[in-house]
Amino acid sequence: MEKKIYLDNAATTKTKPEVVEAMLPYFSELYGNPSSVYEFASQNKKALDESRRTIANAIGAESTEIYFTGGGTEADNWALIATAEAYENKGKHIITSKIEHHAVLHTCEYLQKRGYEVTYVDVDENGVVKLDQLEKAIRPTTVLISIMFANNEIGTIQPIKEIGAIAKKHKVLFHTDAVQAFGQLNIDVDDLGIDMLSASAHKLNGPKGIGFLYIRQGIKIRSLIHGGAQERGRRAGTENVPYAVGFGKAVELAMNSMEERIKKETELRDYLIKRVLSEIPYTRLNGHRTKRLPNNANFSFQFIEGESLLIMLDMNNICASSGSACTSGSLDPSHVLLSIGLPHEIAHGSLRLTLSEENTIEEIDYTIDKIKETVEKLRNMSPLYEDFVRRRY
Amino acid sequence: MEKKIYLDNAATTKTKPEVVEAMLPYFSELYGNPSSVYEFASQNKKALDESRRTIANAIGAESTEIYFTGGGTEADNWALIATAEAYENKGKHIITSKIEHHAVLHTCEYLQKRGYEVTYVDVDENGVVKLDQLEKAIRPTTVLISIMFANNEIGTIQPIKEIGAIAKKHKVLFHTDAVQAFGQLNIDVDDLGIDMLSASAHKLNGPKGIGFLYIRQGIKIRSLIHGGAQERGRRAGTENVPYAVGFGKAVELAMNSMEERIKKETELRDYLIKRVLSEIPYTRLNGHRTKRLPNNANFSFQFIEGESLLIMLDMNNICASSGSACTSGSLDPSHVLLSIGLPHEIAHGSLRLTLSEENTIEEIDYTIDKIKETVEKLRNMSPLYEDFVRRRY
Amino acid sequence: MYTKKVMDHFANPRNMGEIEKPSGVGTVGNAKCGDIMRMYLDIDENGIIQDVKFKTFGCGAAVATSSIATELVKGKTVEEALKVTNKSVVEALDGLPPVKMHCSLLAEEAIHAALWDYAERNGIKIEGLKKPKGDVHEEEEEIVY
Amino acid sequence: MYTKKVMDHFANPRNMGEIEKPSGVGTVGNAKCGDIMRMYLDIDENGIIQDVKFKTFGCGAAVATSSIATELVKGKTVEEALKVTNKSVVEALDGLPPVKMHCSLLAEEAIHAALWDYAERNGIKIEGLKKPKGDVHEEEEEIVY
Ligand SMILES: Cc1ncc(COP(=O)(O)O)c(C=O)c1O
Ligand SMILES: Cc1ncc(COP(=O)(O)O)c(C=O)c1O
Repeated sequence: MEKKIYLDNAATTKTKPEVVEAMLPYFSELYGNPSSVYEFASQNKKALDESRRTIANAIGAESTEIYFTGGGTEADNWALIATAEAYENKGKHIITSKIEHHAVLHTCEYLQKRGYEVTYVDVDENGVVKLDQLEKAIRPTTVLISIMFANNEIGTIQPIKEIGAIAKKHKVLFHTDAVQAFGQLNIDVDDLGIDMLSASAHKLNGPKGIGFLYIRQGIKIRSLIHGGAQERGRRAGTENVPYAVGFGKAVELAMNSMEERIKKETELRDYLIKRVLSEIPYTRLNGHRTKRLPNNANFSFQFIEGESLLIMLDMNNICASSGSACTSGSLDPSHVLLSIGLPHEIAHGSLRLTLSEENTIEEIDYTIDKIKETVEKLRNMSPLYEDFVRRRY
Repeated sequence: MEKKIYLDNAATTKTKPEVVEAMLPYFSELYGNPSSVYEFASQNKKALDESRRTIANAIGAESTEIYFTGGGTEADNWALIATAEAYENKGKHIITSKIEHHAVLHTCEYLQKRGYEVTYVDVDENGVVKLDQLEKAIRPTTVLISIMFANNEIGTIQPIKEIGAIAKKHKVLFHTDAVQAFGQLNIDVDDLGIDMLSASAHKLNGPKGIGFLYIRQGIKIRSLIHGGAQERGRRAGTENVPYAVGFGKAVELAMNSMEERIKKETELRDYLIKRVLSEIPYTRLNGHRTKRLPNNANFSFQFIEGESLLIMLDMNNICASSGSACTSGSLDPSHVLLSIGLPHEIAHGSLRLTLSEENTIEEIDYTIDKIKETVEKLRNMSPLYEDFVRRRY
Repeated sequence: MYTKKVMDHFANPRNMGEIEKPSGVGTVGNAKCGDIMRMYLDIDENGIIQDVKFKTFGCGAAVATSSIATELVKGKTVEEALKVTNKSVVEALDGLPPVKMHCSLLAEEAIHAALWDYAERNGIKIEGLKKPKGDVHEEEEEIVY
Repeated sequence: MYTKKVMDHFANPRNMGEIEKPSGVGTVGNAKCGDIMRMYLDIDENGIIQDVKFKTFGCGAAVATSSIATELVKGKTVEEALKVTNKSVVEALDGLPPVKMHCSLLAEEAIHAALWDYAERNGIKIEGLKKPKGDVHEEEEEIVY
């Protein structure tokens, strides 16, 4: 195909033209600082708050509970570090899972260096957090449970409501990294018992570099970024008005199209999974078969290595990923794939395809054909496959 | 005047149309995640690095020493917190000044709560840091001196080169918050002995919500925001490619026009200062008469209160400020004005006008007329003025 | 940030000025907080407030609350004037931003202070009225230009 | 990320395959690191490498370094082949990204391992050649689909 086929929507998405349109007036026309007293700038404060309301509505929160950040990573860092610091008197123990995004895992490691204790709960072979282990891990000194809503690599959706109930029962705060889930799944923070939630605009056709942290009314966490009194005194720094407006627009669009999108993407995804598993031998699907993000498919092709596969797909104008974008280039195989029990050489041969509503069945068919070709080519080149074939005969 | 007169360029600036133009392709066309392996995304990595090079050149640094952040505030927080944490073994003492931006001061307070010690050095009546006091404050446990390049309220430029020399002499790291100076003044980090420098795009006609921290090669500070391996592993989070490109463009434009701009703004500023001081009695100029930002004028009008003045100017379509935008709405008078020795009621009556190259002499004349009218009106309304007049006769 | 009413009273303050020979004057607030209000009352022999003027050093809300307060007490008896609370001031202005609520309190206090002065001058006691807090001038600072 | 040369050797690998009856075979690397290279050598009685083939499990750089390494040793004597270092491999590819440098080392090791195998089979000693590190198969893991 001449045209690029973009199948890496979990890494980032296209900023929708409508979103760009909504942002544009706030660059060169309505450029005032929302904290200024004059009328010219107060329009921006209004725009900011309207966007905040749209976002709050999308998760069943109050708009005073939504705090804009510089992205999903900052929101995760904030939730973990500020909670740890604010509730030190209760204890210094945090519970999370082994398959969190690095934004959570590396923040936990940072906190461990500062004397906090962290328990990393296991997941089963489908990537679902082990609830019994989670509940048993709770101590009198536990201040926070942080479990992601849905995994960015294998797409598995966690039993958030159950985790919320466990947290409530033991009077522990519950944070969820919903960067992959927000805009893709229905979320109601009250229904699910979520106390804090991170999200990022660029995963739902908004711009890169803005996110938010939902903080339930009454939670007394401090700031991560200190300075001016922006965001009700909790997140300092001149507000990114254009992106906040764009984020609001993206959320509005995402909420309006969600039902239809879930239906379309799930169908495409299931078609893709079915063809790949039935047509390419020695292949497995990673993540839960049904409890997975509507747009996520993640495969392991035995005997081949992921980067080679990606480059060959790229030569055919197919954009895909072998895991999370931010660790590609590193030599370690995905901690997520290792956590669900894959051995190293299988973990190295994984491919993540994440759809958008714009993908067509033709694109998927073409992609599957190219994957088949490439996997065969790479297996012919693979000493592991050679050994496997020899052993078989 | 029908047209708005914008005289609050220290609060924020208009994002230049050329900057918006430069950013636009990176929203809906070249939207890939720079960390992805495919060709489509690697273009974005190139764009990011080109912008980094432009910025590095502007301060005489290497592009590997520039790290993008979510704004000036984050850069300040990073420099202070990460340095404190990284050099704990040497000591836990930091030196700063009493007139820093809240991004520095509140971060220092945060560090104090965590057991670090901070010395806040005094400034003289012009807002210049007292160098002898600064040098005397250095202890064997001092790890960092953080002094702003130029003050955001009163515009005073600090003796950065002298401070750099003192820091070097005592083997202490030197960070400067150059958010107000970058793009307005010539800066060479080697010449000035700067080890770390914060800047923010929206102060120089770039977008709000992106900044950078310059970190001299060899300084071993950790991350403030933990997660993915972006920004050479030091600042996690999907890169804000459009804004990084826009920041680069803004810097390019600012550097090209700097000389001319300084000349034009200085002339306008001096004209403004001269007319206001000679035509409005009981008025003082805050900040150093000559060692000040080319675009900054800051006055105190005795017997009147700043917000009233601002609102009346706003009614005349003049956008101005009484101090830093992020604390307006608070009841405390500016810590900067108190630090240069102003009594409270004078500190409350201050007005900051910060020019851009787009301001005209007509706008300035109109503004001065309106200030005169308004000050007179408010003085007639002021019980303090009434008492003053009574006492005089 | 401000309601239309506030902006109107700020831009066109009612009863701004002094009364040459007032029945009572009260000044409240201090420069440290950034707000000083002074109320002049002209009260006739029947205890009716015939005229009222104010002067205010302060923000937009301070000016507007002073202005509306003068309207609320003008023509009233001393007893009626005492019932003008910060709440009635806020209501009459269609609300104030949370950070500005103290201005309405100051307006209430200014009326009370002027009434106290009136009572003292005339050696009478007004039921329910307390002595106002210290005057601003005690805290004033000096500055050389 | 990769040079044109690397991309060319990745897309069109030279000498990919097996040799039926090789004079020596060497396999290096392991699945944990994500790279495994196997080199087949066909060496004639004069010690000249008549043919060479490779198989590689690994990233683009791993494939390209294997491919170029086969070109560099083909037609050479055993002694000349020993002089093909990781440096010459990197140079021949016009460079490699820093994180991929280990691939060129692996290519050097793969040649050495195949030469060691050749020496062992023929009971000869090649000057300057060390025993290669443990084979991949020791570390292989099992998985059930
Ligand atoms: C001196 C100074 N430092 C830091 C900042 C914070 O920058 P930002 O608003 O981009 O976070 C500002 C302006 O807001 C400033 O003037
Ligand atoms: C699950 C998850 N958490 C956090 C992040 C970080 O978000 P951002 O890149 O906006 O900082 C991502 C994606 O990058 C993610 O997938």
